[in-house]
Amino acid sequence: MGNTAWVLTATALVMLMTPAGLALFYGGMSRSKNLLNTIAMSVMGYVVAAVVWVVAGYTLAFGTDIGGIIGFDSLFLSGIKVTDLWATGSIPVLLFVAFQMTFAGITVSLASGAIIERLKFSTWLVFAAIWILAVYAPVAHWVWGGGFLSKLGVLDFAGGTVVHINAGIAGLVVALMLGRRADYGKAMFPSSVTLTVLGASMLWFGWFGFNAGSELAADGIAASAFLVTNTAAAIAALAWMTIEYITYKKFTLLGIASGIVAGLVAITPAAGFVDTSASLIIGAVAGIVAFYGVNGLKKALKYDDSLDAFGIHGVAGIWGAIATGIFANPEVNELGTGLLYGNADQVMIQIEGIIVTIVYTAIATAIVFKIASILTGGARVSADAESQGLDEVEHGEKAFNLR
Amino acid sequence: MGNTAWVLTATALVMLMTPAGLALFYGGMSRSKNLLNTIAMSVMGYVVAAVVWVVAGYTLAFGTDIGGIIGFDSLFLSGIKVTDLWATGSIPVLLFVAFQMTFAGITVSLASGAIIERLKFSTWLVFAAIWILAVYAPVAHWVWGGGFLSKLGVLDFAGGTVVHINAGIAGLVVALMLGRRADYGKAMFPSSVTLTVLGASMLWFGWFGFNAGSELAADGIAASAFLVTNTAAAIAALAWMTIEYITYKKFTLLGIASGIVAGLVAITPAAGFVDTSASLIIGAVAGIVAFYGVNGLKKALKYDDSLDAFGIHGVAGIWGAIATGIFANPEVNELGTGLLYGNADQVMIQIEGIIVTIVYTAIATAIVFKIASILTGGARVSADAESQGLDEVEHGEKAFNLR
Amino acid sequence: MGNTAWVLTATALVMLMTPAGLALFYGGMSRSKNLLNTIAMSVMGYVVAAVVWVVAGYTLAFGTDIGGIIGFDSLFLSGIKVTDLWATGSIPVLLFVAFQMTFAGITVSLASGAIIERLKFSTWLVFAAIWILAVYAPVAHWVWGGGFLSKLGVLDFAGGTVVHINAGIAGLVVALMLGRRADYGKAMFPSSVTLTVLGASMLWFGWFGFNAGSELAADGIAASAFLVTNTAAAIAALAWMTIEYITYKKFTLLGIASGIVAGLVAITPAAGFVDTSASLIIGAVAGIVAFYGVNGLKKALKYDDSLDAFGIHGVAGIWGAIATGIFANPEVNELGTGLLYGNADQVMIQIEGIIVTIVYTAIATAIVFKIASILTGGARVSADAESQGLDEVEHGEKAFNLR
Amino acid sequence: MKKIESIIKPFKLEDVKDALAELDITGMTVSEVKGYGRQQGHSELYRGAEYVVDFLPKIKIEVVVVDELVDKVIDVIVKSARTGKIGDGKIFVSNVEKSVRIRTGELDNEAV
Amino acid sequence: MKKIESIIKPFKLEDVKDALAELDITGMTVSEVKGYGRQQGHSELYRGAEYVVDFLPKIKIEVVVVDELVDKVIDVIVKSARTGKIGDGKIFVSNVEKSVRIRTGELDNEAV
Amino acid sequence: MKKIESIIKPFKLEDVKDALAELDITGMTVSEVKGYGRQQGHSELYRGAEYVVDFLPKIKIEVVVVDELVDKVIDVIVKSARTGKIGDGKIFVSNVEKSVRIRTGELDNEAV
Ligand SMILES: Nc1ncnc2c1ncn2[C@@H]1O[C@H](COP(=O)(O)OP(=O)(O)O)[C@@H](O)[C@H]1O
Ligand SMILES: Nc1ncnc2c1ncn2[C@@H]1O[C@H](COP(=O)(O)OP(=O)(O)O)[C@@H](O)[C@H]1O
Ligand SMILES: Nc1ncnc2c1ncn2[C@@H]1O[C@H](COP(=O)(O)OP(=O)(O)O)[C@@H](O)[C@H]1O
Repeated sequence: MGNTAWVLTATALVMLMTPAGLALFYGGMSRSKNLLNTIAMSVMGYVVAAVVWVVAGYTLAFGTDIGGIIGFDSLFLSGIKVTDLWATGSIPVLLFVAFQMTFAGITVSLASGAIIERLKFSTWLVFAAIWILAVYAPVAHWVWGGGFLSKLGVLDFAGGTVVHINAGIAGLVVALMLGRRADYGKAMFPSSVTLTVLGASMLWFGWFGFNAGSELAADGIAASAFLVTNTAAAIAALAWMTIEYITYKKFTLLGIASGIVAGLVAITPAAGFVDTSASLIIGAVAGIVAFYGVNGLKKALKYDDSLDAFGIHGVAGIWGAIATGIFANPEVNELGTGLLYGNADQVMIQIEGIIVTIVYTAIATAIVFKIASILTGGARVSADAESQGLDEVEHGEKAFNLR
Repeated sequence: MGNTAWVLTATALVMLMTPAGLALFYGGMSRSKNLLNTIAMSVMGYVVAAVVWVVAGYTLAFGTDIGGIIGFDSLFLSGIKVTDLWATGSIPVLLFVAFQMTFAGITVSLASGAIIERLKFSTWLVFAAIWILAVYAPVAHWVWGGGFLSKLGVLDFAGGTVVHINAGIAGLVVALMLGRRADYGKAMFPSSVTLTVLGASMLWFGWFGFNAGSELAADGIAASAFLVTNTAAAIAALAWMTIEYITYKKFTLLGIASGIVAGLVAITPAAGFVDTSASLIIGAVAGIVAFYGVNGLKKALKYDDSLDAFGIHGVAGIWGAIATGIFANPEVNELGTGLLYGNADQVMIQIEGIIVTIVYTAIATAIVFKIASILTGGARVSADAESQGLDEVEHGEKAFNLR
Repeated sequence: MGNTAWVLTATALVMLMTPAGLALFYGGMSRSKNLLNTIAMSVMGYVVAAVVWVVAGYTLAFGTDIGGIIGFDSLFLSGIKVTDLWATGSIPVLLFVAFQMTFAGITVSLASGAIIERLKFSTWLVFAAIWILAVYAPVAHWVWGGGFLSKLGVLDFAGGTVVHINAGIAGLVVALMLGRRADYGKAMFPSSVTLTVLGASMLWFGWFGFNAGSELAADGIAASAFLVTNTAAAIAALAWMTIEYITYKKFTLLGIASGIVAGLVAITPAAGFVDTSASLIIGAVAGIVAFYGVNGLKKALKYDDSLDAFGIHGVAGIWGAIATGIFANPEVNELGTGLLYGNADQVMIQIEGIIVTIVYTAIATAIVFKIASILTGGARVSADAESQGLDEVEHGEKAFNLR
Repeated sequence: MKKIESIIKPFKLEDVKDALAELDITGMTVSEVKGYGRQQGHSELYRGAEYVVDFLPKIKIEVVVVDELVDKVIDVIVKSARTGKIGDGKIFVSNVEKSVRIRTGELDNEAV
Repeated sequence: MKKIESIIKPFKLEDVKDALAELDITGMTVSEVKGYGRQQGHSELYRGAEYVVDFLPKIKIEVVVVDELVDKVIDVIVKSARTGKIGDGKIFVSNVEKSVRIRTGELDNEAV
Repeated sequence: MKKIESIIKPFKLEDVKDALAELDITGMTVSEVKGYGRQQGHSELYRGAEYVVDFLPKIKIEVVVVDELVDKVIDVIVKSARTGKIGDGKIFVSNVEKSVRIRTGELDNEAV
């Protein structure tokens, strides 16, 4: 009952992350003429996932394993009783369904950050629906649903691979297929850094549900996951802020918010496995590598990952997955032993997991996006629409009408 | 203890719905010159309810039953000990008091949506205080406090009748008594769809406390209520968005936000009684009927239910109450059996509950509003004040002062 | 497990208070050219505290007591196991660490309200780090960590002395040292009362975690603390609004929001000790004294406590600490008996606690601020920077770029 | 050509625009301004201090017309913008020496 | 001196500014305005009603120059602001009798 | 009548308004504009790129006065708006042919 109480709460917290936290974090970074469209991608990513998940997504990810590749029991959750319990944590299975739904929802919405300000909204809706089934559900199955990566021993406490690498790669692939925005390279000021910071704070809040909730129990490991989540986010913000200050002599709020998120991403796979000291290192490195992911990599390669879905989630997610292999401390959680505690293999296993995910996600996302694009008569809005802004063209609305 | 943990959380979640979620949802839809006034109605609706509830509201609703009509034990909660437990869920009675307070608070605030931009603030304060005691408390008593509707067998898991129909009808009645805004029919653009969407997301978040918290326990039924709440909200958003797209060729965020709320309203009475598949139907229908409630009914009858308190909460609330009679599945919760499971009477009982509530609320609200109006020297602001905006006239403030 | 579930939740709630609730509450009151800077002080106050706390703050506050003055076990939380339990509530020690961290974070951030729009950001960062160790940790130790004030019998359920008086005095001292803003006395309109009200609502929401979480258990006392928190906030809002209406004939939202916060502050030390009726008195008085703290005291003495950190937190905090000594009801909680229940000494003990805190905080804060000021080459920005606004000068960003 | 610049109350914009449209005026440019005049500003409260805000929101309409239309346009604006209460605003007329339509390069009377 | 007032499409501002800078124009003043003209406004939806918004966002650039520069400046603005689509905007020229640089008190041609 | 248009630094608005009020100027119209001039813009950061923002916030004050007052008004504005630092702004004077007070229909000198 205590476990159920906590996971009910955690599910609500994770839910808030997408249509509120991420929507504001991303929305505030878009230009004001695309603010609502950017928010709409997060909101509807969650909405589409919520429906698709109960229809088929859950059973593909967590149904009875078929050859390590996919799961299946039945559509529409039929057969699950109110009294059924999930083995871990003995929480109601229906609660596990809801908890996992919120992860699917945020993952697809995270990817939207790479492709804002130029994608047709209808394409997004179709893409999101298919992607949950064809990309998210299998990867979740491999790592968490008893699939082959879990058998291999990949450690992913709360979704470094399943959520962040997955979303980062998907975003990057779609950004490359969709091409750059017409104004790429020009000054495109964020509509509201205020909203972005508020979004980041709400993400941080929700992330306690994400990471400490993934224990599915209200116990010491959940408490430890909670604390390291907080610590990693904080030190990553400090790290990003410091390195940016050294580079540009300003303490940008966008940098602080981005650092927070980078730290949260990196600690995600490690949350239930590492101790506080490790979290300080994981977070600090996350702030730095993501800073270069955004400031170096993207500039060098000139793709238009508009809000750095890959630069932050992909890059810090990869670092976090590897770091889990290094720092996993069996005194924290006997299920994970990393390099530092004598298990050198774990790092290689983690890397395998990363590579498998990258390869599969990249290919499958490309196919899904192509299909979505064909089904909706082309994925990109017209040049005129892009210049007018998608709020007006796609939604017929304005973000703010202040006197 | 697990139950108490969950209901503590749920109470906090429901509290957030009113001064944050609803305040932004409604505030964002008002014109910028009335943004603060609209927010103030939600905030002070909650504040007034919080005080009135502990003084007398709670005991009227949940005190010892007097003839099925009203309850009473004592004022100021005197006599309730810290160690007293409420039978359902064995949670502290004081926690039950707090949980129920948040329901009273949101109900009166919901009604404010029908009457914004023209009501005197002093009238609102007086109206809210009396309405909680004279309308909300009795209806809550009838359905949840052991009154005659509960004896009749009306099913209302989390407040379809007590909260949404009640608020929708109250709003409609006051809107009719108060008359239309001077600019009725002209273009009145929402100050910020951004804030409205944020508000809707926070409402969704809080609604998990509302619906899953109403089980008063951290168990399988709470988990089921949580999941169907999520599903109904999502599919209602899709339904509203789709039908609006077909009609106007735009995916409005206001439509998406409204659909979310309509789905949440409709699933409220059914939450602990129905399964996932039923929630998909309940939500989808809710999105459609509320769309017509807002786009058809209101236009046809030409009342000025400014933010559609009746169009959404009234209409979707009635649908939800009936749907509970249709879809209540005894495998989910043995306390409710609907038409589809062989209990044809339940629908009629639900309709009786709806009619009783509508009739009582309409009459009693009219009287309460008349009294409030007299006590404050007339309910409507002057034409000049209406044109200047209530933020300046009533509050002496501006919502935003951005460079 | 139920206790752990609740304290996990409570910790998340308190966390939200600082980088979201307080950041918006304060940010909305600053001028738009300093909106981001004001937010950044809250966000980074929390961030710095999160790191400093696990490194050394926790052990200074809650490590093994050394002569009633300070605690110490070890740096970096080393030695705390995942399975270790904290005696009260039997929650994991690591969870207690996290819960207490959120208190440190909000305390230092609260102080920032006194000194916005003129402080160098680097000074703030350094100040925050040292202040947590040199001021917050000792005071927390004295009252909650087994130090001499707790031995004396000072009652402080959730932080009236440790958090609010402490922050209020620190803010006042730094405001005096830093001097007034150049525009002091001129009209300086808040950038967004909307954001301030949203922030106040989020603070209220989080405060349930603050006050009811401080019980460290999901029991009747937590429920009671929850309810009185709600009641005190509501009646304080009504009190402030009413007295302001009488004075100025306007119902300001800023007044309502300030009243809410004043009520929450005053009930904080009393939350687990008093009954509902007492909470109505404590809240109502809080609204009134804080109104005069802001409207009378500050005007009379002409210091520039910009957002009234002292006027609200200091003044209402002192009232709350005394009120705890008056109203503590042994039927609510056997650990506290106040004047009204025959223990006249308690009021004197409370006053001793207040005086000790004021004296120590004032002196130590002055020293810490002087050090921070020297380390960063002066604490105050240039007159030009102050006139241009700190968002541009310190952060190179704008809060809003709306078309 | 003359430029007719009118400062009016914000809520009168629609009326003035409609009235001008009836005159077949097909172009105008509008901006949000703040006016200081005989009409007294309102006061705003901030944390227990009351500040008079001298400047009131107004709308400026600029319309350039051929000389013959000037009197008619003034007349129409005065009628449609008047409430009779203080603060209704002013109209100022000045000379325009040259007009160009950017799209076509058309000049002067062709371009207004 | 003449004041050249141009109403242009917002996304053309950078181009026009750069083009003027090449002419060694070192000062200009820009404001956000709303234009009503032949170019039709878009419609916005609100709760199931569709409202046509007649006014479109435009940018007004004001630049005061010595008489000799007028034609050149007009030419440059027309070239850099033109898209060829309706709504490109207009240029109006009027006479300025006096200019003062506040900082130095310099007058007229020295001050533009 | 003449229109005196001044571009000034935003934080000088109150001073200029007060100075004009002392001259018994009872009307003026103010707008927020962006200025491009010798004063260099600041730079803003966005995700690791630094963009120079050429346009600085300025305030435009328009006041129409009878001819006799022009020099006095200019004088007062220059004095009250000057900081001596670059970017203080400019004043431009132009002719106004006609004024109308909308409320009363009063004309010209009666109407300013
Ligand atoms: N001399 C002036 N120069 C520029 N604008 C003026 C002048 N006089 C008035 N205005 C504008 O006209 C508006 C209305 O003027 P006001 O004196 O308030 O009312 P009324 O015109 O009805 O007497 C002012 O708010 C201001 O914007
Ligand atoms: N007579 C006029 N007076 C003032 N502004 C005008 C006038 N005519 C046009 N404008 C401005 O020029 C803009 C463009 O004009 P429009 O008729 O839409 O396109 P075009 O100039 O390409 O024919 C309008 O939006 C308006 O701001
Ligand atoms: N020729 C001009 N036409 C229109 N506005 C101008 C002109 N020159 C300057 N301005 C305005 O005056 C402001 C101040 O000019 P600037 O050159 O920066 O400083 P200063 O006037 O002190 O030399 C500019 O930002 C611009 O708004």
